[in-house]
Amino acid sequence: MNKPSINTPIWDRERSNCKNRRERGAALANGREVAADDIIRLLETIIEPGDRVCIEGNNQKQADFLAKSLVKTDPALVRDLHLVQSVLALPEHVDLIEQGQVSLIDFSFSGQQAGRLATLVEQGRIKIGAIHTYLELFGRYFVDLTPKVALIAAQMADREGNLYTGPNTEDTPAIVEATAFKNGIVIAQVNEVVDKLPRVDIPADWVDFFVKAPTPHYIEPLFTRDPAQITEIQILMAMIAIKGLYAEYGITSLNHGIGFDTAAIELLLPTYAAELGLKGKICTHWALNPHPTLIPAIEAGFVQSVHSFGSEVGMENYIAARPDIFFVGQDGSMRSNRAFSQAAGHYACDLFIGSTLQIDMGGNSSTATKGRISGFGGAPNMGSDARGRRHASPAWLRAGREGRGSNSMPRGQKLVAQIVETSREHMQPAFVERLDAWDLAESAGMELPPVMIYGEDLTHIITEEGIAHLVRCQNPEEREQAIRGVAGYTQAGLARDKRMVENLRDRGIVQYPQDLGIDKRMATRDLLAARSIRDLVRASGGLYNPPNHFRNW
Amino acid sequence: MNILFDRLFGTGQHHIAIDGDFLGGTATVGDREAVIIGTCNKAAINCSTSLKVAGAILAAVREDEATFRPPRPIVFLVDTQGQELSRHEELLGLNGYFAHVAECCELARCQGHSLITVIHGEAVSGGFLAFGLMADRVCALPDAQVRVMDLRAMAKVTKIPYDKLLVLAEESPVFAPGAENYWRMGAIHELWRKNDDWRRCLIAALTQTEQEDGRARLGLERGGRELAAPIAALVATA
Amino acid sequence: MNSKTVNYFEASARTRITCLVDTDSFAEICPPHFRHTSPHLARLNAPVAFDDGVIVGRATVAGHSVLIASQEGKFNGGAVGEVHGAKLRGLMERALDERPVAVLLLVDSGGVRLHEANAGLIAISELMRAVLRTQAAGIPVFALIGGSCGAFGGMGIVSRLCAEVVISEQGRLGLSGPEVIETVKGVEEFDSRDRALVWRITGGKLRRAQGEATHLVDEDVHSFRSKTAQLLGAYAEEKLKPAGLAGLTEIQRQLAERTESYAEARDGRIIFQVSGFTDLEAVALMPIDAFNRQLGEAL
Amino acid sequence: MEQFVMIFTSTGRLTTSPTPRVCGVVSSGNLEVLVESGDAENSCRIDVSTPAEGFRDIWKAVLNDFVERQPVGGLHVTINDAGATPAVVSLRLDQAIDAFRSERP
Repeated sequence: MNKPSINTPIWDRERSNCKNRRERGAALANGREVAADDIIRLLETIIEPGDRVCIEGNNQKQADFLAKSLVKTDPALVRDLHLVQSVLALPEHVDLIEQGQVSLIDFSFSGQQAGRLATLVEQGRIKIGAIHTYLELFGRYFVDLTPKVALIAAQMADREGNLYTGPNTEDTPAIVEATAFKNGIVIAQVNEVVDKLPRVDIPADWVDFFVKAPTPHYIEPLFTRDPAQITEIQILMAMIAIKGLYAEYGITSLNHGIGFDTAAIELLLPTYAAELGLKGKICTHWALNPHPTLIPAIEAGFVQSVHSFGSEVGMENYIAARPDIFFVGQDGSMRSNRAFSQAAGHYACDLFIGSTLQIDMGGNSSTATKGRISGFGGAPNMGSDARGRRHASPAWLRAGREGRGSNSMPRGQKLVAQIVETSREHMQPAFVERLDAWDLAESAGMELPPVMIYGEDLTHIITEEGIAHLVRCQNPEEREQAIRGVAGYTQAGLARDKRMVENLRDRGIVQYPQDLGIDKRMATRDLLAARSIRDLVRASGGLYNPPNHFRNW
Repeated sequence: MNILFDRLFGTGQHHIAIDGDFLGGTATVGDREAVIIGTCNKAAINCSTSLKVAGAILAAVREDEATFRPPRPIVFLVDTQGQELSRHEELLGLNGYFAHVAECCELARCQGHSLITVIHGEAVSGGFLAFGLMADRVCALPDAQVRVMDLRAMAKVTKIPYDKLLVLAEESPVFAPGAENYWRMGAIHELWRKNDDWRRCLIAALTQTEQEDGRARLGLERGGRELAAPIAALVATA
Repeated sequence: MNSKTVNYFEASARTRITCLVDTDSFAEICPPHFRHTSPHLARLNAPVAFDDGVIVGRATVAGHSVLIASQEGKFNGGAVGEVHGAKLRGLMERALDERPVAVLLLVDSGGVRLHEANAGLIAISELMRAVLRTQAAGIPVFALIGGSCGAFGGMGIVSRLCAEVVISEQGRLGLSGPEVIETVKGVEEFDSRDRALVWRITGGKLRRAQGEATHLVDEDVHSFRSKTAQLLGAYAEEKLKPAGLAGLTEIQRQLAERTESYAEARDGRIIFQVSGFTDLEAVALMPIDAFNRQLGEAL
Repeated sequence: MEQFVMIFTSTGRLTTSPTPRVCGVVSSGNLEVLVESGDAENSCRIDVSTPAEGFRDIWKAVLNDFVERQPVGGLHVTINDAGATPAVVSLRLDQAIDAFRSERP
């Protein structure tokens, strides 16, 4: 054989680099375990300038100890980082930018930090690669945004470094899979180190180091909505949704967005929907976090299956006791997975329904406001037609017939609904001629106005005024008038063409409560299957253990 | 404190023991012995202070009842920053202790004791309610600071701009701190000046105590509280 | 309205009265169309209410005559201002003439209304004296506590002056709210977001176990009504007697004992423990009748 | 606070002439509505006090629909608003009329 020439390509440069890092880190570790006091040094030792880093920041679970530790590293050593993570939730994530250690970010959602982030962008102190949807970002983990270092959170590790993520698995599998198999380093913070795990969620082979954090990782009870705060208007909208949309299309598989509007629907299933004889006919299969407000519907036998993106604080015992409904391991705790549940929501659900801040006359909706860069997480995937879908269902086929006409190739369509009160407090309108997203795009120098759901994907709007079946409209003019027709007393609503809206009503495209046989006076809180968190606890037979700040007893 | 006691009661005319923030004893007011109960050092009133105050009132009532002498006047010397803010005190039920003090005041009043309050420092919200405001007659020394909340804190809570509050405070006595405001509203009967003879003032005040609660009427007369009296009367008699 | 299904915590001040009293027996004094609103709120450009957040009137409960006042916790936190306070005090004075079996105070208040703080503080002081005077005349005042604002600040003191304190488990009774303590003393002193802790410090069950509340009832208005009716029956039979020197001396002893026994206590768990509850985690979810039984209260 | 009065022509009349009624509570996002007999038989006077300034045209549209929907001739309606949405305003107005119509609150 020939001698290796200097031109012989080297195929394991990255692997060697990774091996080097691992060896450097091993000096600070005992096996895979690192002491909490050594974690800052470990990060300084392993991370190299310019690295792509993921600090596991989910919707709920946060690798908060590792994030705090990263903030304390020497900026001379740990710098020019490129953050690639779904949620910028913690102040520390933004501290890293302010300290100049991070120069580029790619993410999905920023929530609480949206204001600070917008300021930093305007000051030119950070570059945003893109604001993705969850699936989109996970996809790029496996294409061009693979993390070099992933800092993740799990509930427990055993001595070997196997991890138990517990009910809140969320993003962990997607992050680790991309990092561990592409020459990256995975560092996990855990709440406990035990001899034997309840189950292995992430095998030790995929984990380089783990550290027992001084305090358990933070989990935000993001999906808990106190029924006490649900208003009569939200109940009316829920009645319209159930009768005008769920019953009309026979929707069995669905996803609900976060919020009181959808919580109201969940709480009306065992009462209003049951009275309409809809049990077993609607809302049987869900891609949904374990919403506490779904408990009464589950107990009433409405629900057959729920797969979850993440868990919800306090629902652990309830879920464990309902393995026929939730995805539960042999150990008794739930297994969630954001990537799979997002895929399920996109491809396997007939309906997405969620709330928004603004809808324009083209049906584009957005929660973006000037001065806040927040992103939309999973809503754009949930709230868009799955063009790759090839399995049929009655609801999907019906929407397809209505939306695409009967002459074309038979094809279905995803039902995408926005449910929103026409105005917020102090007369702030939800229906606008121009989304604030345009201003935000301008001020932050974004290429696209941040739109959560595009008008072309939106099939229905539900307000307290009624329901607009946009999917049934023949042309853009009709769509616009249908939207104005349910926009109530907003300027956009007052500008409607009354005759045209009446015509749409005659054709069942716009339906007001009376057109649906709904008596508005019935919309009282008496219809709620639970009127307080306490009621939810009762409905769960004492299995639901709400977070302390939701209690009032 | 002795300087204050001397000015209020005359040199050598008082036997008042100071126990931390609490003070108690007797003093001569005019030709009579009076029971002196009070707080100092801007006391944050807690359960144990309340018990000391209530205990001293009950002791005075008991003593006078046992000795068949005419009920002595009780002088409250008030200096409090308000109730003590603490989880422990709340757990014990500080409001219940305050209510107990108020009941003891009412008992003393019913037994014929005159109750006089002299504010010698601060008189703030709950601490003031506990016993200072339970007296028949309330007098304030020149430096007395009387309030529920200062305007900056109020601006924060009510979300009304501080500057606006400052302007409105000129027009109305109902929310801004100040003994003068409480005088106009009838809750402070007398404002004593620096050069007044406080001993004489106290003696005179003692002759003017009344059992009926006349504060709303006084607030109406002084123009600081124009609705309390007529509305209460309307509800009472309509 | 069916008082069995109306939740006391959730109900408005008006609904509480409607469900508590005998049908059609309520006659409001100073009704909304009299428009006795707060000029002080108006001056500060804040919304006003026709009844200034408190409804007063006369009614019967199970046939017993009562005067009744109901604070609206959703209007400015049920806080007491000049007009609001004057209505409450006027009602106490009216009781001296009218001599109902009792005066019912449906308390739902954070205390003094900051927009008219001085007027509110004085009004509460006047109310304290008026309650004591009414009770001295043999007419008991009942505090009913189960609204979202609980009974705090001056209204916490007023409540404890009342001959009976009827509370639900959602009810709270105290002086300084947890948020105030947290703001001034820090989250380590009192984490106001830890609602379970808040209720273990000031909540209905704790106050009942401690004796600060005389009765613990379920959260529906009907339970408040039946307990009130029962108490009215008792007071109609046997008049309220003032505590007097002996009574107050005994209370002084009890309170001193509490201060001593719980000198270090910062969590209501210890009080539940002393009251004989063994499973301290279960106390919060324990049904009311079981809880009352544990305290040895005959139903 | 913005205050204004609107007077609408309305010939519809309630058959009973009962006592004044109040509906709703002045809490954030809510309002109270007082309904009582007014001075003029064929008109309805509506007094509004609201913290949301500059939305008079929206109020007018909401109240106009209310007057068209309900027999409010001869009534005087007074509103203390605390930032309610048009939907809540309409709902409370209807509830107040219902309460005014019935014998009991």
